[in-house]
Amino acid sequence: MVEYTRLAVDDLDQFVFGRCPFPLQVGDGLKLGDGTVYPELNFTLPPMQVNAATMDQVRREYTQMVEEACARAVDLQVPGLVVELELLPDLTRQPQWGAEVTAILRTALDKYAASDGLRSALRVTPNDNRDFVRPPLLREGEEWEKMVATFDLCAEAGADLLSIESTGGKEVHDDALLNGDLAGSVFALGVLASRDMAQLWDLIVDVAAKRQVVAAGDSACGFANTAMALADTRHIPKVLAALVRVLSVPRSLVAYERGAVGPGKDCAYENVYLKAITGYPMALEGAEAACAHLSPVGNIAKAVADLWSNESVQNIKLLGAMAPTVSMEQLAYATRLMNEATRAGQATLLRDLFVASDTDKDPQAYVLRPDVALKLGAEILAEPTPYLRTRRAALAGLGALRRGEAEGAFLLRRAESNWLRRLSEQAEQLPEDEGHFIEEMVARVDREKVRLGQYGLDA
Amino acid sequence: MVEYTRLAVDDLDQFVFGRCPFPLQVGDGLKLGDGTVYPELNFTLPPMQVNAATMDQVRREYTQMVEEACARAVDLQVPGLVVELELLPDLTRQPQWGAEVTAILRTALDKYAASDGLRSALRVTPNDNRDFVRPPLLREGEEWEKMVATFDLCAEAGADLLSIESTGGKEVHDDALLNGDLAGSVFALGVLASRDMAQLWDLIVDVAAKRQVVAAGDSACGFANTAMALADTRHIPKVLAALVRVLSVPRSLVAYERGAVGPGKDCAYENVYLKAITGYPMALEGAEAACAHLSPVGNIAKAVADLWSNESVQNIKLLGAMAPTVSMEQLAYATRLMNEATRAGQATLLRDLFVASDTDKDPQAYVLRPDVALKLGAEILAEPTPYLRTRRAALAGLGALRRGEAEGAFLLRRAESNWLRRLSEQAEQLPEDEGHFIEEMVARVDREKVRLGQYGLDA
Amino acid sequence: MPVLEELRQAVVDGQAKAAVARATQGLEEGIPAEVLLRDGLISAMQEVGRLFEEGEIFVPEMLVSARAMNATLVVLKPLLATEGSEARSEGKVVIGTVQGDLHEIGKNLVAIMLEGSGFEVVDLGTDVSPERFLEAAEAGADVVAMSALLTTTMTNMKAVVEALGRAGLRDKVRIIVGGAPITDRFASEIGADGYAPDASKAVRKVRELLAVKA
Amino acid sequence: MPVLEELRQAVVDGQAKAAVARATQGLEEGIPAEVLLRDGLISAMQEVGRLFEEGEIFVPEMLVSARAMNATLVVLKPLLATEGSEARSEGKVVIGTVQGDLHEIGKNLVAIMLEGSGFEVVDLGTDVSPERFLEAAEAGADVVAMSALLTTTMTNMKAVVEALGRAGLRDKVRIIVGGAPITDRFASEIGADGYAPDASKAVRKVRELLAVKA
Ligand SMILES: [Zn+2]
Ligand SMILES: [Zn+2]
Ligand SMILES: [Zn+2]
Repeated sequence: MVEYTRLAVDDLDQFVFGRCPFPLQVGDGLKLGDGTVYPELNFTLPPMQVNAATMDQVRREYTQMVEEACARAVDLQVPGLVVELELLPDLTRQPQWGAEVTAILRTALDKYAASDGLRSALRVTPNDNRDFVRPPLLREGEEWEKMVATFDLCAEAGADLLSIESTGGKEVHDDALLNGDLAGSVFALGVLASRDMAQLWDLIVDVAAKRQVVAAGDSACGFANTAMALADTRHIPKVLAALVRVLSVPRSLVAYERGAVGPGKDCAYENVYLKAITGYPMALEGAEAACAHLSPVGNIAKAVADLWSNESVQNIKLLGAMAPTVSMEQLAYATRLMNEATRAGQATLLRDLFVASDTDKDPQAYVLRPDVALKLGAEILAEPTPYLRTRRAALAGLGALRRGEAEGAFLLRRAESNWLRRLSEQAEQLPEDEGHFIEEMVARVDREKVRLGQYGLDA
Repeated sequence: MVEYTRLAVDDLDQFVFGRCPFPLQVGDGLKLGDGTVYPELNFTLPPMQVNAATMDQVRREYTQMVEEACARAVDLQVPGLVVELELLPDLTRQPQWGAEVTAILRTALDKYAASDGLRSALRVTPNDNRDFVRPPLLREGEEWEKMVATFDLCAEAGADLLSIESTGGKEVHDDALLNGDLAGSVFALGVLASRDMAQLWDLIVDVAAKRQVVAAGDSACGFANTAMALADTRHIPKVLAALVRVLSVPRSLVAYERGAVGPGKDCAYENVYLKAITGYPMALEGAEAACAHLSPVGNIAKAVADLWSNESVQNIKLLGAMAPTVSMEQLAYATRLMNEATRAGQATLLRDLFVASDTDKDPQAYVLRPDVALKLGAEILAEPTPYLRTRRAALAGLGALRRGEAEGAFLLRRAESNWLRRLSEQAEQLPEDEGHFIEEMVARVDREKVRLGQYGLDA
Repeated sequence: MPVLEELRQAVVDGQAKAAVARATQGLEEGIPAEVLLRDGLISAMQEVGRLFEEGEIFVPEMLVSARAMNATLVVLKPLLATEGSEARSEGKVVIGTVQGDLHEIGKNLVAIMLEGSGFEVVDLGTDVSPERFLEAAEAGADVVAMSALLTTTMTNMKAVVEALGRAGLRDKVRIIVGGAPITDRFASEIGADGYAPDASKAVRKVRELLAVKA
Repeated sequence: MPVLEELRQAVVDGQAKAAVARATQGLEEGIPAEVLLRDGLISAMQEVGRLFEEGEIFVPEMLVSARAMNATLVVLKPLLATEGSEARSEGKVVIGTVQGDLHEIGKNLVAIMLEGSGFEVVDLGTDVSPERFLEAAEAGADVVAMSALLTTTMTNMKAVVEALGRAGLRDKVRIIVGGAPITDRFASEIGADGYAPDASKAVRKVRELLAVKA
């Protein structure tokens, strides 16, 4: 296990898009984090069923998406490209189908490399199907076995990078979010999810080693992006969503502790922290991912991105082109600007404009501020275990939010301010002793929703 | 008639997004060109018919589009917003329908102004239906009368700005483009289109004065954007498309000579020149308009924009939201960055990054370089008439392109280089005497495609 | 402050113990259970809904209020005439994510908001087959609500609409759909009665559909 | 250089006068008109197509070559056997933008590319009613090609497909559609045979459809 005890980046001047302490060579000669930000393009099927009868159409859709997007990437002279295939549940459940689609993308990328010198890498992200069983079965059963097979077959079929948006602990976190229950959230992320990820990522790292591909990283999407979406519709407070983002850092770090080396998954906004901690290149997403989800962090997420992603878009026609090709073009321009700034020696200035343009409008942007991330990241690493780090993330994160509000770094509505206070009170109750905390939480979780034994807690 | 004989902006340091010599107060207190770049959002119907039977659905679609987009604009705290309604042919042909949709948007904008303080303005752009008759009838007949009525009724129904993408001369220009015929292009733009616009804009300016709204500006869309689209698919040379952009400047200037005061239409990339010439605020579009059309100028078009537009998007669902709302968010972030740069005193630096990121990749970006536009704009203004200005645009534009190529400012494929030479040879043949030129061209245009009498050339 | 107003405030504040105490006190003072229900609990939940709409509170506060109401109902229920008890429900809604879809938090929110607004909710959970939707509808429902977050599962909504049709239930239940890829237009295409883009609007839509039906 | 090769090169270079002169010379030298057609003109236009595909030339050059070919054909035609003359056409395509749509340049390009590739093209222009498409198809056509640039006119394509069906022509003609809002999927939905995203692909698609038909 890799132990992270201090930040790999602690100088704000070195904390910028396109550059990281440990650049990573992936795929077809792309060097990530070595001075250039590359687009990461993701796409998905239009409304249709996925089954044996429609697989021909599925193949045609993916072929069209990758071909047209690559052609546009060449037209726009992108310096390189990562394509991500987020496998749908049905394409994970039938590992050979997932592998087939992987092979389709592989073939297209190889073709454009040969014909136009387009440098690229292919990330494949199987769907975490384990919660098709309720309560989720994490390490046994058909869904688990199929998912494991999918990693292996897709790596064999041409994936360069393996990722997942793992959901262990989400079965507890969802309720915690809706109840504004900080302890529940800390338990889900700092105990359950972290324990699940340790085992899951050992496996992914093994597959990657066996197939000689890259174990890239995970995303707390089901936790922190769920919170962001709920905050966006005013179902939960923005300060809670901002806090959950910080809480997700120790959880997502587990992938790197077990051997992942980046690039972290696009939708993991906690990657801002993980880049500082690990020094690996990270994918992020924002304004150009509005096709997939609206967000309050469209510009600031660019601040330290090494890959810049559209998150996902269906293969439907917009007036200009099919939607994936439209995304390709938008990512090309967004990354062009960043790379031009680097070339001009103005990367940190552009970074600061990205940051300043969002940060005063939402606490969720505030916690992504590079300086805030460096400070909180260091505090988190001062603790030894995922639980204690998550607890520290809560205490330090709330402290930062309170200071930010006090300094007028952002404005909060009264209802939000109230929640900042209430969450702070809840955080004070988090015990320092992990054993005590687990005992407390085990006593009050809903056993109909979670199998604690799967996390090694029941036995 | 307003005579433009010298540039309103001739200092490169003053030629930047969000700022112009003659800021314009429009709509609900928006001051354009006074330091802030605002989003201009445009949207259109999803696949459906427009007729009496579907008008209810049409109303629902527009209501949904404007309501959801405004709500997102408020969430993202945009400093203001221009909404553009480009009327479809059917909504221009039935002026009362166009007016009805105008009223729907007006009502929504007023509502958000009252409830959330959202400052806004409404641009209405009737469709130029005159070429439903072939050859086009420019100043008579039902299409003409309906179009005139549409301007008036929409101004009455709540439009703040009136625009059009007029097509006079396009019936000759299309063939000129496909034949790489420079003289034909110059005739279409410098003679036919310029003559048509003079009359058409006298009328629009009158309507605007009567209804106390703003006569905003025209676009050479049917000429120069057609060329850009043809170049993008390699049907015509990029150098030709770049040149046609410059050729379109004297034509689109005519609107301002007849009394338009901006903001110029989004899709008129010639607005870079028109801003320098007139000093009025201008709309532009690029990366965030990829939904409507791909382009090689996604970043550079931001350099001097006062409004930043998505051009158009259908009301279809993307995963994040309906497509117009997705555009709203993307425009909000793009303009946030520009406005943050202005606040930080770094506007020209950001402008230069936008410029440098595109300009070496395509001659069409090169002719949008602010310094190139200032230089060519001044040369164009040194001539007295639209024809002579268009001829000068050809000579000076080709000179600039040749110099650019020689200096390595951009790279051209061999086939492109050949065309740059051939176009230069053609340009040398353009006579200084407008009478001679018209005589020559009248003798060779296809009378089945154009009614020269409509341009006062036959009588 | 009269006990009724205190009861109401206790529910708004999510003070379950206080609410039960005030309801008990009200009964002792001779206030009919029906009045405590109507002017105490229901009125409180309407206020909670208003506060949520205005951004003064969030879902966590709504849930606490709902729990206070439910705790109080335990005390009142035995004393309510059957009729009054039924009047408590605005209608019965069967809800779930469609087959193949695990994205449940939006669905959960809709369920919470519906319950808070006085509807009886039967939550079938995630990955629900057409058969299970049908079974639940046959057991009695005014509305069937479905959600899908994937372009590849949204098409499964149609199978549910068709199953309800084949079972002759289509006139008896209203069908409402939602989720990231869903639109009004898609709802009409598959023969659903309505679409809602978020949880609050879902409640409004269900109200509207049941008013039309009634 | 033999005269045949000179003829071919003259057409590739778009030198109409030279092409006519070389063809005349070839006839004088006793080369059969059919050979001049096949190895001179058709071969030249194939080379032009290749150069275009490879980005060596653009549409203006194609048009000049097409004009050189047409000028030469005037000389050759009287000497060609009827059969040979007909073999010159790869098929007959009726083309137009649909009712309500004025956006013609894409349509014009397709027409140009089809003609350059040896198809006979009947261009109905813009804003073409279903009746006019039908009339033209009844007069004899292998392919009907339609374009639409607006979301509000694309739906008019279906009326044309249906009109052809009602007239019993649906088996006799292939239908191809294109334009900014059009997709493969839309083409199948309205019952067209194919879709092409741009002019070059349109030619390929027409070829493909006629091969299938044959
Ligand atoms: Zn995600
Ligand atoms: Zn993702
Ligand atoms: Zn336009």
